[in-house]
This record gives sequence, structure tokens and C-alpha cells, in this order.
Amino acid sequence: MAQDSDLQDVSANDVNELFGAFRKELDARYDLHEKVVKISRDVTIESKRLIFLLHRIDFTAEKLENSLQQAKEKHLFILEKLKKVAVLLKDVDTFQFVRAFSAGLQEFIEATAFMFFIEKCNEVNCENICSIILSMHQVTDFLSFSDETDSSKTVRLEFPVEEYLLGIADVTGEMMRLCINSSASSLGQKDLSKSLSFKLTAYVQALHNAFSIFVHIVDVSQGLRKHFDEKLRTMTANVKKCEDVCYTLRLRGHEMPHDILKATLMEATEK
Amino acid sequence: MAQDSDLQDVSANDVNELFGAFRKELDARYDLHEKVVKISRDVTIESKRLIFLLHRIDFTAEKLENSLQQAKEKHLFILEKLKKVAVLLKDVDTFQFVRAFSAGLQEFIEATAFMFFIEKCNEVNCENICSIILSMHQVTDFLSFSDETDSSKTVRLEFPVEEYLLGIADVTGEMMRLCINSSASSLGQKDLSKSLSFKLTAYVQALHNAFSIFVHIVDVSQGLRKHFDEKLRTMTANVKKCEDVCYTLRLRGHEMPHDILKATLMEATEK
Amino acid sequence: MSEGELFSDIESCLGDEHRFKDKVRDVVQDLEQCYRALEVVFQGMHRKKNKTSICSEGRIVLDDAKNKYKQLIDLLSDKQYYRYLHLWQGVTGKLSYASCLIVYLESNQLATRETVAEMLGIKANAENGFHLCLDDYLCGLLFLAGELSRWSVNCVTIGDTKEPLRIFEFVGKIDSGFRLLNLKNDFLRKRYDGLKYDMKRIEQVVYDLSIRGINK
Amino acid sequence: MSEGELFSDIESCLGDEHRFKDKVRDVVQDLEQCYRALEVVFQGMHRKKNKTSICSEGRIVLDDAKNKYKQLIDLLSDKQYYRYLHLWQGVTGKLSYASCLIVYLESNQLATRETVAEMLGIKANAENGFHLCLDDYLCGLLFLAGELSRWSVNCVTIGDTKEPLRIFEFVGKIDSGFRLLNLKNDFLRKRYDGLKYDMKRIEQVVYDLSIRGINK
Amino acid sequence: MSEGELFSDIESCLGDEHRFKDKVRDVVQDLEQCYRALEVVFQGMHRKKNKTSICSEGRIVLDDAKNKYKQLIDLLSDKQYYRYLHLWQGVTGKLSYASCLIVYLESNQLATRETVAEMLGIKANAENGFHLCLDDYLCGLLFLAGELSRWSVNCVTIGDTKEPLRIFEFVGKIDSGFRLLNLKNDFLRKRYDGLKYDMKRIEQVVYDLSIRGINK
Amino acid sequence: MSEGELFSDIESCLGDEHRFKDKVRDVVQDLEQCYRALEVVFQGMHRKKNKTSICSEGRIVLDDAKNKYKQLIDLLSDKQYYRYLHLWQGVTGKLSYASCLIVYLESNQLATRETVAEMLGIKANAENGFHLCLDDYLCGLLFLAGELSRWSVNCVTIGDTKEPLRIFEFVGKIDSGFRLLNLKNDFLRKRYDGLKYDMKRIEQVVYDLSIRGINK
Amino acid sequence: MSEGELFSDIESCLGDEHRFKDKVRDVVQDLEQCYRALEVVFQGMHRKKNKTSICSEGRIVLDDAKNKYKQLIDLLSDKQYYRYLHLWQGVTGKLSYASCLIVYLESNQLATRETVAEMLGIKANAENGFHLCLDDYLCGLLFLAGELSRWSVNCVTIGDTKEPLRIFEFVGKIDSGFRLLNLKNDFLRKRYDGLKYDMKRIEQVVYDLSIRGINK
Amino acid sequence: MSEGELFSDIESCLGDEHRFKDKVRDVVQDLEQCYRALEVVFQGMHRKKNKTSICSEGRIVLDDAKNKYKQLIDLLSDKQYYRYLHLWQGVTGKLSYASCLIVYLESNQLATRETVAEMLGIKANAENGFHLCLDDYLCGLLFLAGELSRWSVNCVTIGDTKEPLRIFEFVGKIDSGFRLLNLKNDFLRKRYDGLKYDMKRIEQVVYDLSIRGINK
Ligand SMILES: [Mn+2]
Ligand SMILES: [Mn+2]
Repeated sequence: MAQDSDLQDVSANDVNELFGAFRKELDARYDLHEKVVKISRDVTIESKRLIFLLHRIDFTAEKLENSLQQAKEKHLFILEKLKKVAVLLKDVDTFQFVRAFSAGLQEFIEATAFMFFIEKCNEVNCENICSIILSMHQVTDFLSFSDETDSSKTVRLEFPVEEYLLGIADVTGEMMRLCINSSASSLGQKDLSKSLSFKLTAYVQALHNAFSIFVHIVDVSQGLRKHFDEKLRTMTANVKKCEDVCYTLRLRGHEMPHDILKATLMEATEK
Repeated sequence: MAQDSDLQDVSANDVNELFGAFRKELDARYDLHEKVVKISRDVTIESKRLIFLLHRIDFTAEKLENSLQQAKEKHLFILEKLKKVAVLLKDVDTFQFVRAFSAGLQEFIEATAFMFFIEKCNEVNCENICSIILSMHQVTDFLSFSDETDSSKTVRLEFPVEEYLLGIADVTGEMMRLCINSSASSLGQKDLSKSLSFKLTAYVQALHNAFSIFVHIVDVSQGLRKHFDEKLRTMTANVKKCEDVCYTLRLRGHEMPHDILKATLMEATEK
Repeated sequence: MSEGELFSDIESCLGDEHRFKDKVRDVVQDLEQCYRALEVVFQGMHRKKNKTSICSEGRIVLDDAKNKYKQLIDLLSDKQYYRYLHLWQGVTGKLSYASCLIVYLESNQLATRETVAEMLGIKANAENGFHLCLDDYLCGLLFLAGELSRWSVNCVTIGDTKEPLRIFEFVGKIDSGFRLLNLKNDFLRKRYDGLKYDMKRIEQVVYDLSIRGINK
Repeated sequence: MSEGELFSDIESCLGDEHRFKDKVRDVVQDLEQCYRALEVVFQGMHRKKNKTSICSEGRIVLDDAKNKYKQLIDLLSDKQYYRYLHLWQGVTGKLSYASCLIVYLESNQLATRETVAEMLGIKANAENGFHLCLDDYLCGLLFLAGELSRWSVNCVTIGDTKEPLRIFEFVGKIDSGFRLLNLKNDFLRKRYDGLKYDMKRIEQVVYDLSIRGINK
Repeated sequence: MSEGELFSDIESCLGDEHRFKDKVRDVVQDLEQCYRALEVVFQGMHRKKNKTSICSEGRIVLDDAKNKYKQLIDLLSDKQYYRYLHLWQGVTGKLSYASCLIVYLESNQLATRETVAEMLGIKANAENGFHLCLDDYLCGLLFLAGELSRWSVNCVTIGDTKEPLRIFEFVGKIDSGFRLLNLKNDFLRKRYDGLKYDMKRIEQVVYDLSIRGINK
Repeated sequence: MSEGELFSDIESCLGDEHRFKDKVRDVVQDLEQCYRALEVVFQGMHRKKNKTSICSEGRIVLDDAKNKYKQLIDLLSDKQYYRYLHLWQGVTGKLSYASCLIVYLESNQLATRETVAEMLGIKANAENGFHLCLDDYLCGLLFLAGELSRWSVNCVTIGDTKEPLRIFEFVGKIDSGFRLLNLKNDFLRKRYDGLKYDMKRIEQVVYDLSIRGINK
Repeated sequence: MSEGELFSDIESCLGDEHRFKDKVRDVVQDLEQCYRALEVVFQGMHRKKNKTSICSEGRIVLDDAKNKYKQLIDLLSDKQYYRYLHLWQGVTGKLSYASCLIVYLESNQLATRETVAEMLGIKANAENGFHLCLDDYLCGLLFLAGELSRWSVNCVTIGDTKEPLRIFEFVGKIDSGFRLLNLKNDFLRKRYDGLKYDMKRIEQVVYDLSIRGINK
Repeated sequence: MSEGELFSDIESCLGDEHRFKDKVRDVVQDLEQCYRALEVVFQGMHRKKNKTSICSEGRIVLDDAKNKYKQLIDLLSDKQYYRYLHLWQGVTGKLSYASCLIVYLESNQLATRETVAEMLGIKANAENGFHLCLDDYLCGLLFLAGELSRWSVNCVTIGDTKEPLRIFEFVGKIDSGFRLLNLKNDFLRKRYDGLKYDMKRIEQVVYDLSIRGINK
């Protein structure tokens, strides 16, 4: 084949140089992405563990204190990891890497909301339960870290609000599990509305109401939209499961509960 | 719990007896079904092997004879298996077990149609190619076996006509493969319309035309309908692939083919 | 032979079949209509309605269904039974359930396949032509268990605390019966998995009555 | 006409339709907004909120929706109703449910198609232009049954043990009604299967009250 | 009105619609039958058959289709056009393709929407009642391009090396035309992606002829 | 080695695998059969049947299963364990449940993985070849909890008011155990989600007994 | 804080975003329109049209696009770039391709990212705000290879046998360039897989010319 | 052993697996990197690059891959081979292709499974632990045929008219070999279906050379 001599201007070397630069840029981005993904996977796993830990909590006063301490430590440990993400992304637009840390962040928000509830559920009643729902604002505060090189500055991990909504939506699943698991312990209580099950239900109902408003907001991408719809469906199912627990508790109340019961249950458990 | 004494009439024993009979009936049916399925799986495998064998055929006169002999033996071997199915189902309504032998039967029809073509393609031209398309009638004949206990009687394996259509549809895939694989050997030929590739294409076109009429027949179940549509799509793709081969052959003809070519190709192969 | 002729035999054959199936479907639709009428009758069970009148009304509708089955039998020659079975299998399962329910309400008995077949005006065995196929009969029993489990709950609401015990006994027997069968992974198997839940629900009602010492 | 003109005509035609649909979608979005507001109002049911205030708040929002429907009617000439029906069908089903719920809370009555149509400011019949299509009305009834089944549970929790009995009666009627229908629409059929579960749940609540002698 | 009456009204309404749809479906099935006949006629193109006889045979079948459309128009009142459009949309797209192909074979011209509508005996514009909807016309053009791309290959095989050039020109115009359109319809968009491949294939044929100096 | 030999070696190798899988499937089917037999035996639990005889009958069937596992082990060389694991995983989970149930009935103890493995005649650890894989063992425990929860209800009906307390205690331990695990979102996790309902059901029985002062 | 207030901050935030996105989408639609106009211009390539006039017409449309990008830049504050990137990413890849094609037609050069960015009136680097993101630039190159592969075929038809060689050289360089990159499994990777086929097609054209000794 | 201990063992076991897989994935990623490097080396084939230097460069990269496989082998105990096979199956097929290509370039020979296995530093047979699974080897051969078919075209462009004949002969052997296999409908079968096109392309080149009397 004839080699056209007038084509020398874009020499192979030039192309190699050009693409060499692209490679550097792409590799740098992929590397950063990869680093963030790996930390995010850790955040997911540790957040799930925090949730499991919270499910194991014993609500009797002395033990509660102790377990909560453990939970808080784990929470700080996870925050340290998120700080790493924030520092890695300090000088770049975090929105470019949202997908890299989104899964971890959502699980973290779920775990935090769950911890919040358990920490403070004794201070509130069914009427003011909203006050202990983890807010977007609180999440933002958690994700503002002091800069180690310049302590007057803060490093923030920014993220789209959808992430918060998707994260907090999932907590209703954990609440529902706790609600069923703890229903036996709510049984002896004279004033059911002060029981853990009723508070959990109130919390889930409140979140469900607030969330169902959002799901109708239309301007999200088709994909996100589907995501939201699915979360709402699960949430609705969770609300109903919680309401069933409350219903059963109230119904059993009609059969004149005795304190004997609590004793029996305790006895059996301690054997 | 109070045992109602007036319920004795349907005693547990009666139920056991009743269901014992059902069990016998069900087990007998399942067993027969299982037996048919197992033979059918063998039929599928052996038919596929027959097809592979036919693909390996060398069209040079002496070798063809020999390979065809092998193919026919395998075909008889498969027929023996189908006879077993026919005998098993002799006294029952075969339609009850169609699903059990359908896969094997279809593969058998595909293989038979393919063998038919290879056996007789030298006797026909593109215009009368329809005469070597395996007909429903021929399939029925194959599946009429002489009864061993009473040779005056025949045992038939009956099946719905859809099975025939679904089976024969698949053969276009094999024809297309053969058409592409053998296109080199058609190259030297002076009269392309007598070449294997052109005959294969004519066959596939004819079958495609005939089949496309059926696909529009509406009164089949939704599932079968989908099945037919899918087969037609594949068939259309196969026709086009065959037509491409003929196109290329014709086009190359324009470049004044030499008999040298055939020699070259042969030479290379025999090295 | 030209391409056009290639499948022309088959085409005419499929055409006949097409027309035939349409006729069968029309009758099947009438059977569906019968079943809907029966469903309305059976709703009375859950509202104190008198068993006897439910049964007599039900039997009238079933006689109607019997006529439709007669039409089906006339349409079909014997050997095509399995070829078209799928067309009426769904509704036959439901009508089989209806028959079993009536028999239960009348006599607390488990209707045999023969009884049901007779109520629908068809044969009980494959050998004799158009028959009640075993799957449909069994399917009917599973539907029956589902409906009785619902009824056991509503009986308590209505104030009948004896019936649940009878249901418990009766469905228990059906349950044991089914455990004897080796079901394959098909429609029947899937429905059979539902029987566990029906049984659990009835067990719960009987438990609720026992622990309160009712019926003691 | 040259090919160029042919296709530029087509493009302008596609553009018009596109703009028209955008306008319809804007109004539909407002209707969705109304529904959302109604949902918030209805949540009160499950927590002791006064029925009367729920109904009056609900009716105010519905009046808003009525205005939006007026806009839709103005946008559309009659014949295009079915062309764009799919755009507002979803939300109309939901608003139909809302109307039925308000009527139930006010009077324990089943709202007719005419009543609902009037509440939304549209016609009740196909002959008269922009109307409440039958599927949407039926869909609304099925949503209603679902919501009432949830409410029956929460009523007990709140301490109202009479309402479940009324719900039991009311949804029972819807259930019997639907058993008469020969549904072909897949979406409705699927939702209708849900009705059986809703009914079962309500029956369970009434059972739980009965076995404990509550409401005796 | 009692609940019973309410639902039995609804049932009769559903029944009417059901019967109406059945009638429409029967006519649509006849149209499908016409299309099948046309397909058989067109197969001749790929095997040397005379264009003129293809066109005259095709037009005879189309006249048959015209009668069927007349039946449809009689069945439908204007306003229901869009309600049931989905029932005949599929087949109309295919018949529109058939009409365009005949026009091309006869005159190498692109059939306008008006021409096609006339060939099918329906209106060309939405304003005038039962019409050829734009999507169906465009769909027909895309089917046409697909068929011509296959034909260009077979022309060479048959020995006609001029036709591919004409096809190249013609489909090129359709291709440029579609590039002007801002398609939102998903089905059309997807088919339109296929147009690129059809064009490529035709270009390949013309290339193969050029590089061998054929037609020079 | 020539190309011909190369490929014919390969062919025989591909054929062998096919035949091997068929053999494994046959044995697995026998194991399924064993499990069905065990199910029938266990039904006795819910009807006053003597525990001892249930256990002895169960152990006889399990011995049968043991033989089948032996066949599997003989078929497989060690290293292929994971290659074909999916073929017997389902049935092993069920047989593991059966073993655990027998151990509970005999001794109120939680069967360890070692015990279960021994009962099935396989190893307990991955290092030693054909073993009871962890997922199957855990799955077995979850099935066990489900069955015991059903039993706790029926015990009351039968008149045994002591057993429910033992079950409460025992399933409580399983529940605490599972809370220690950080399960991923897989099959096991899904089954585990059912455990809380089993637990709740048992708690209800214990509650009902306590408030009536039974077992005091 | 009440439930209503719970997410009200977020709601208003999302509302703002909603309105903002609508504005962005409008501009993006205009950019799409520009691209369609460019496509029409480029079709000329495949029909002997003069390169110079294609380029000058193309540059006029691009200037239009430049104005639209200016509007986008004005709408966006810097940091939101990646948040909304997905909205204009599709069209930017296409316009980047258009720019590269013009540069190639004018000078046989590979347009650098800087050149393309300048042609669109945006920055070339992330540091400087609204920029041509690397993915879009690379995507543009892959589209370019696809179009040139098609052109190489049509060049022969038109009678230009030199251009295919230049294309072979040019796309060959793009191919080697891409092989240096470690692409992850995303959109780019998928498109890159198409490059292989484009390259093969061009290689075939060059082969056809070589074997016939054309251009020797 | 207490329940607490029972489950804590299990927990640590589940965690280990998670970490193990992560390690395997890291090594697999390195192998992918090796393959990309090989691809760059092989591009030289299509541009006159010297075979010897391609092979020597390729072997250096393969040695690197060998080290990575060593790491994999060290990570895995024998018996877990099939458990994690899916993790490295993809890349092994590609590296098997690379090995076969080098052997072909060096000696015009078909590399046996043993040779390939040795080049990758793994066993050739299932019996000996970590081995080259048959599917991967066959897959490699099919990739090889694809690349050689492309090369045969480019050889002519470069001016090497001898190589295509050698390729024709060589791929012909692979083709005959595969015809001996009765492949099931899986991944391999699908890839094998492409082989006939590769063969056809090579035949075309050989044909084009013969009719011009080149190589005579
Ligand atoms: Mn969760
Ligand atoms: Mn085949």
C-alpha cells in the first residue's frame, strides 16, 4: 500500500502523547474513584454491623448505657472513614464521584438515624417523635470535618439531597424489625403509648407520611423515580407491619394483662 | 379439644385409602412422564449429534456415500428410541404427554429435514427445491412403527402439528451454517444456481415464505404465539445471511473466476 | 409442489382447529359465568346465611353447568380430550371446588372424585372419555381448604364456635392426604404450598377457642 | 411536494403535538399535587383525627382539583379525550378514590360514579365528553378498600372498636359487587386480587374483636 | 341505587365494550390476513418476479383491505377512534408499508401520507375522522427501507445491478428526511435506529458494485 | 498429538460431564424422596403422637438418606464438591432441618453442625471433603424455628401446656444466635427475616398461657 | 417540628432544582436541534458534496451552538457542573464529534480537546469551570471513527480512492490511542468495542483497493 | 459449646470469605492489566511489525501473568478451585488466546492445552489442582481465529501475500476440530458460531489472491 507522505502532520508520536495525557487523566480519575469505592464498601459493611449491633441492644437501663457506648464508638469509627472520603475529594467536585460513595453514605445515614432513635427514644413520646428523626441538617453536620492542616477550616463531604432521602427511607425496615422483636417486652406496659413498639410505629408513620409527599415530586430522573417508588412501597409495607404490632398489643390489653406475664417471660429467658 | 364423635364417617383411614389411590394414579403418570422425558432427552442429544455429523460431511462423491450411510444409521438409531416412546404411550392419549417428548421430537424433525436435504440436493434445482422439504406427512410416516406383538397393526406416535412447524423452523439455522461453511466450495462453479449455496438459500427462502404465513395465524396460545414470532425472527435473519452468501458469490463471479481457485483451495486443505 | 402448497394441509387443519377452539371457548365462558354465580351464592356462608338454602341454590347453578359440560362432550370426540384440556382445565378446577363445598356443607363429607364428576355430569375416570381429571379434582380440594380457612374465621364472628372444629378436622384430613402425594413442581404443587397457610390459620382459630375454654 | 417539504411538514406536526402534551402534563402535575395534599389530610384517620375535619379539609382540596379538571377540559376538544387519556388516567383513579373515601367518612355510603364525577367537576358518561372513565372509578373503589382495611386495624389501636364492623359491612358489599364483574383489564384484575386480601384482613380484625367478646 | 344495581349496571357496560372490541378485533384479523397475502406477493421481488405483476396483484389485495377499513369506519363513531386505536395500529403500519412499496415499484416515488391514506380508503388527517395516524405512516416508511435494503442485495444476485443504485438514492432521501425529525415515540425511535443499518447495507452493495467497476 | 486427536479427546471429556450430572441428579431425587417421607413422620407431632416413636421412625429414614449421601460422596472426587454443590444444596438444607428437629425432640438440645453432619454421614468442615456447608446448616435451623412455632400453637390445642415454654426458650436461643451474625442480602437473610414472626407467634402462646395463670 | 415540616427544607430545595433543571433542559433541547442541523449538513459528505462548503455550513451551526453553551454557562454556577452534567453530556458528545469531523475535513488533523472546547465556546479543563469533559471528547472521537468508516465505503462509490487511505491512517491512530487507555466498563467502553468493527470495515476497503492495485 | 460460641465461629467464617474474595479480585485485576498490555503488543502485527519482536515482548508480559497466577494458586487451596472459578474465568480465556497467538507466530503450530497451561504457569488437567479449564482453552482458540482472520486481510494491505495461505490452512484445522465437538447451547457455542464468518473472510482473501494469480 502506498504510504501517503502528506499525512505526517498528525504523527503517531503526537497521538501517543495526546492519549498518554488522556490516560493519565483517566487513570487518576479511576484511581480516585476506586479509592472512594473501597472506603465506601467499608462504610457499608461497618454501618450494617452498627445496625446489627443496635438490634442486639438490651433496653434495661444499665446494659443500654454500655451498648450505646459501643455503638457510638463504631459510629465515630465510620465517620473517620467518611472523613477520608471528604479529604480525598477536598479539591474536586464531589458530585463527580457521588456514585462511588452513595451506597456507603446511604447505609451510614440509615445506621445513624437508627442510633439516634435508640439513644433518644426515652426522652420523647408519640406526639413529638419527629424531633428525633435524623434531619438532613444533622447529617450535614456529621459530614463536616475539621481540616487537619488548617483547623480553622472545615472539610465537608457534599452530596445530593436524594441520598439523604434514600438513606433515611431504609431505616423504616430496621424499625419494623425492632418493633416486632421487641413487642413481647412492650406487653406488660400499662400505658402502651409509652411503649417502645408504639414509639417505633409513630416514628415509622411520621417518616412514611413525610416521605410519601416526596415520592410525588416529579422532576427526578426516571431511574431515581423508580427507586423512590420502590422505597415507598417497602415503607408502606413496613408501616402496616408496625401497625399490626400495635393492634395486637392493644387487643391483648383487652384481655386484662397481668404483670405475671412479664415475670414469666423473664424467667424463661434467664434460664 | 373436644373430639366430635359425629365426624367418624370420613375416617382418617378412608382418606388414606382415597389418597393412596390418587398417589398410585399420580405416580404412574409421573413415572411414565419421567420415562418419556428421559428417552426424549436422548433423542435430543442424538439428533444434535446427527446434525453435527451432517455438517462434517464431505460432498465429494465417494465420501458422501459413506458419510450418508453413517447418518442414516444414526437416524434409524434415533427412530428406535422414538418407537420406544410410541410403545410406552400406545394405550394412552399421547397429547397428555406432549410436553414430555416435544423437545426431542422437534430436534428429530430438524435433523431429519437436514438429512433429507443433503441426501437429495443433487437431484433437484432451485425451482423444484420444495419437493425435498420434509413434509408433515413424511414425519408421520417415520413415526408409524410396526407393532411387535401384532405385525398387522401399527403403533403411531401422534403429536400436534405445531411441533412439526417448530421443528422444521429450526433447520434454517443449520442450512445457514452449511451455506456459509460451504460457500468456498461453491466458488468454482460455472452455473451458480446449481451450487450448494444457491440451493440452500432457495430452500431457506421457500421455508421462510411458507412459515411466515403461519406465524400470522392467530389462534394459538399466547405462549406458542411468542414462540412462533421468535422463530420467524431468527428465520428471517437466517434467510438474509444466506442471501448475503449468494450475493458475494455472484459478485465474485463478476471478477472472472478461474478454476485455479478450486485447485488452490484444495491444495491448501490437503497439506 | 409449490411453496404455497407446502403447508396448505396444515393450514386447513389449523383453520379447523381454530374454529373448533372458538366454539369450545364460548362454552367455557358460560362455565366461567356459572362459577361467578356460585361465588355470589357462597358469599352467604360468611354472613349467617342458612346452609341449606346455599346448597340448594348452588345445586341449581351446578345443573346449569352440567348442561354446558354436555355441550362440551358433544363437541369433542374422545381422543381430543387431552389436546384441548387446557381450555377448560381452569374452570373445571373451580367448579370441582364448588361441588366439594356443597357436599361439605350438606354432609361434612369429603366429596369423592366420583361424586364431583357426577355433579358436573362428566366421567370420573380417564378410561371413559370426557372426565374429571385428577389434577382438577385435587385443585378443587385445595381451593376448598382455602375457603374453609376463611370461613373458620368468619364463623367465630357470626357466633358459630362448633364449625371451626369440624373444619379443623376436615382440612386436617385433606392435609394428611396431600402429604401422601409426590407432587411435581407444577401448578398443583404451588397451590399445595398455600395449604400450609390455610391450615395454620385454622389451627389458630381452634387454638383461640381452646385457650378460652370455649367448646369445652 | 418534495421529500424535504414532506418531512418538514411532519416535523412541524410532531412539534405541535409535543407542545400540547407538555401543557396537559403541567395540569396533570397540578392534579398530582392535589392528590398529595389529600393524602396528607387522610393520614389523620389513622391517628384519632376527627372525621368531620378530615372531610371538610378534603373537600377544599377537591375543589382545587375541580378547577384543574376545568383547565384540562378547556385544553381538549372532545375527540381527543381518548388520545391523551393515558396522561391523566393514573391521577384520576387516585382522586376518584379520595372522593369515595370522603363520601364514606361522611355518610357510610358507597359513592356512585355520578357522585364522584360531580365532585371532580367532570361528566359521568362517555357520551358527554370529558368524563370519569369506568376503569378509574373501579380503581378508586379498590384503593378505597385497601385504605379501609388498614384503617380497621388502626381503629382498634386507637380504641374505636365499632368502626371495624362498619368497614366489614361496607367492604363486604364492594367485594360482592366485584364478584359480579367479568374483568378483562389487567391492571384492575391484579388490583382486584388485592381486594381478597384486604377483605381477609378486615375479617380478621372483626374476628379478633368477636372472640374476645368485645362489642357484644 | 343499591350496591347490587350499581354493580350490575357496570357489568352490562363492561359486557357491551367487550362485545364491541370483539367485533373490531374480527375486522382487524381480516386486515392481518390481507397483509399476509401481500407478503406472499412481495416475496416474488427477491426472485426475479416481474414488478408490474407484483404491483397489480398487490393492488387487488389492497382493495380488499380498503373494504375492511370501510367496515371499521362503520363500526366506529368518530370520537372512539383514539379509544381503540391500539387495536388496529399494528396492522395499519404494515399496510402503509405495503402501499408505499407498491408506489415505489410503480414509480420510484415516495408515497405521501395522502396517497397511502387514499390507497387504504381512510382519511389523511386527524380532523376528518378515521385517518392514517402519523406514527403508522412513518413506521411504514421504516419497514419499506428495511425491505428495500434486503432487495438491493438480492437484485445483485438475480443480476439486476441498476436497481441498487435507485434504492440507494431513494432510501437516502428517507434517511435524510428522518434526520429532521425529533422523535419521541419509543417504538419509532427504535425502528429508526434500524434505518441506519439498512442504509449501511445498501451503501455496501453500491460500494461492491463500484469497486468492481460494474455499472460504470 | 494431531489436531484430530486433540479435539476428539476434548469431545469425550465434554460428554463425560453430561453423564456425570445426570447421575448426581438421580441421587438428589432420592434424597428429596427421603425428605418427603420425613415430613409425613413429623406431622404426627401436631396430633398427640408420641415423640419417641416420631424420633425412631425419623432416624430410620435418615439412615436411608445417609446411604444416598454415601453414593454422592463415591460419585464425587473431593475437588469437584463446589463445582456441583448447587445440585444438592436445596435438599441438604431440608435434611439438616429434619436432623435438628429429631435432636430437639429427643433432648431439647440445639444440634451442632457436627451432629447434623454425622447424622447425614458427611463431614462438618470444608477441609474434609464432602461436607455440610454452613448455609445449609443455618437454613435448617431457620426451618426448625418455623416448625416449632407452628407446634407451639398446636400443643395448646392438644392440651400440652408445658412444651410451648420449652420452645420459647429454645427458639429464643436460635434468635439470639442469629443476631450475632452479619448476614448479607442473600437467601439466608431473606429466610432469617421470617424468624421474628416465628418468635412473635411463640411469644403470643406463652403470653396467652400466662395471663390465664396456666403453668403456674 | 411537625411531620409536615420534616422535609420542607428539602422540598423547597428540590423545587428550586426542578425549576432549574427545566431551564437547563430547554437549552439542551436547542443544542439537540443544532446537532440535527449538523447531521443534515454532514449527509452531503456521502454524496460528492464539496468539503469546503460542508465545513463552512457546519461552522455556522456550531456558532449557534456556542451561543447556547453560553446560556448554559450563565445558568450554572461552577460547582454545580458535575451535579447536572448528565443533562448535557449526551449532546456534548455529539457536538464534540461534529467539531472533530469539521477539523478533519478541513485539515486531516485530529482535533485536540482544546480545539473542540474552543469551537463550542467552553473550557478544555476541569479547573476552569464549564468544560468539555474528557469522556465527551473521547466519545466524540469514537463517533467520528464510526462516521469515517461509513464514509470510506461511500468514497469509493463516489470515485474518491485516496480518501479511504487517509481515513485508514487517521482512524488507525485513534485506535492505537484508545488502546493506551484503561477504560472501565461504562458507556465509553461499550462504544469503544464498536471501534474494532469500524476499523475492520475501513481495513476491508483499503484491502479491496490494494488487491486491485488501485492507488499503486 | 454454648449457643454464643456456636454462632461466633460462624460469624468469623462468613467474614473470612468476604475478605478472601476481595484478595482474589485484586489479582484478577492485575491479570486484566497484563492482557491489555498484550493487546497493545499484538497491534504491531497489523502494521508490518516484526513477528519475532512481537513474540519476545509478548512472552515478557506473559511471564508477568505467570507470577500473578502463582499468587492465585497460593491464595487458593486446591479444593476451592471450582468455588471461585467464575472470578478468573473471563481473563483466563483471553490470556489463553494470547498464548496461542504467540505459539502460532513463532512456529505456525496449534498450541496444545498443555503448552498454554505451562505458559501461564498452571496445570493442564483438573486432577492436578489449579488448572486451565477446558472452556477457557477452547475460548482462546476461537479468539485466535478471529484475530487471524483480521490479520489475513491486513497482510495483503501490508504486502505479505504468503501469510494468508498459512492462516487459511491453520484456521481450517481449528474449524475441523470444532466440528468434531458436540457443543451445548452455551457461551462457547455462541462464540463458535462466529468461527464460520472468520473462516469465510479468510477464504475470501485466499480467493482474491488466487484469481489474480498471486502466489503462483
Ligand atoms: Mn437496612
Ligand atoms: Mn439447530
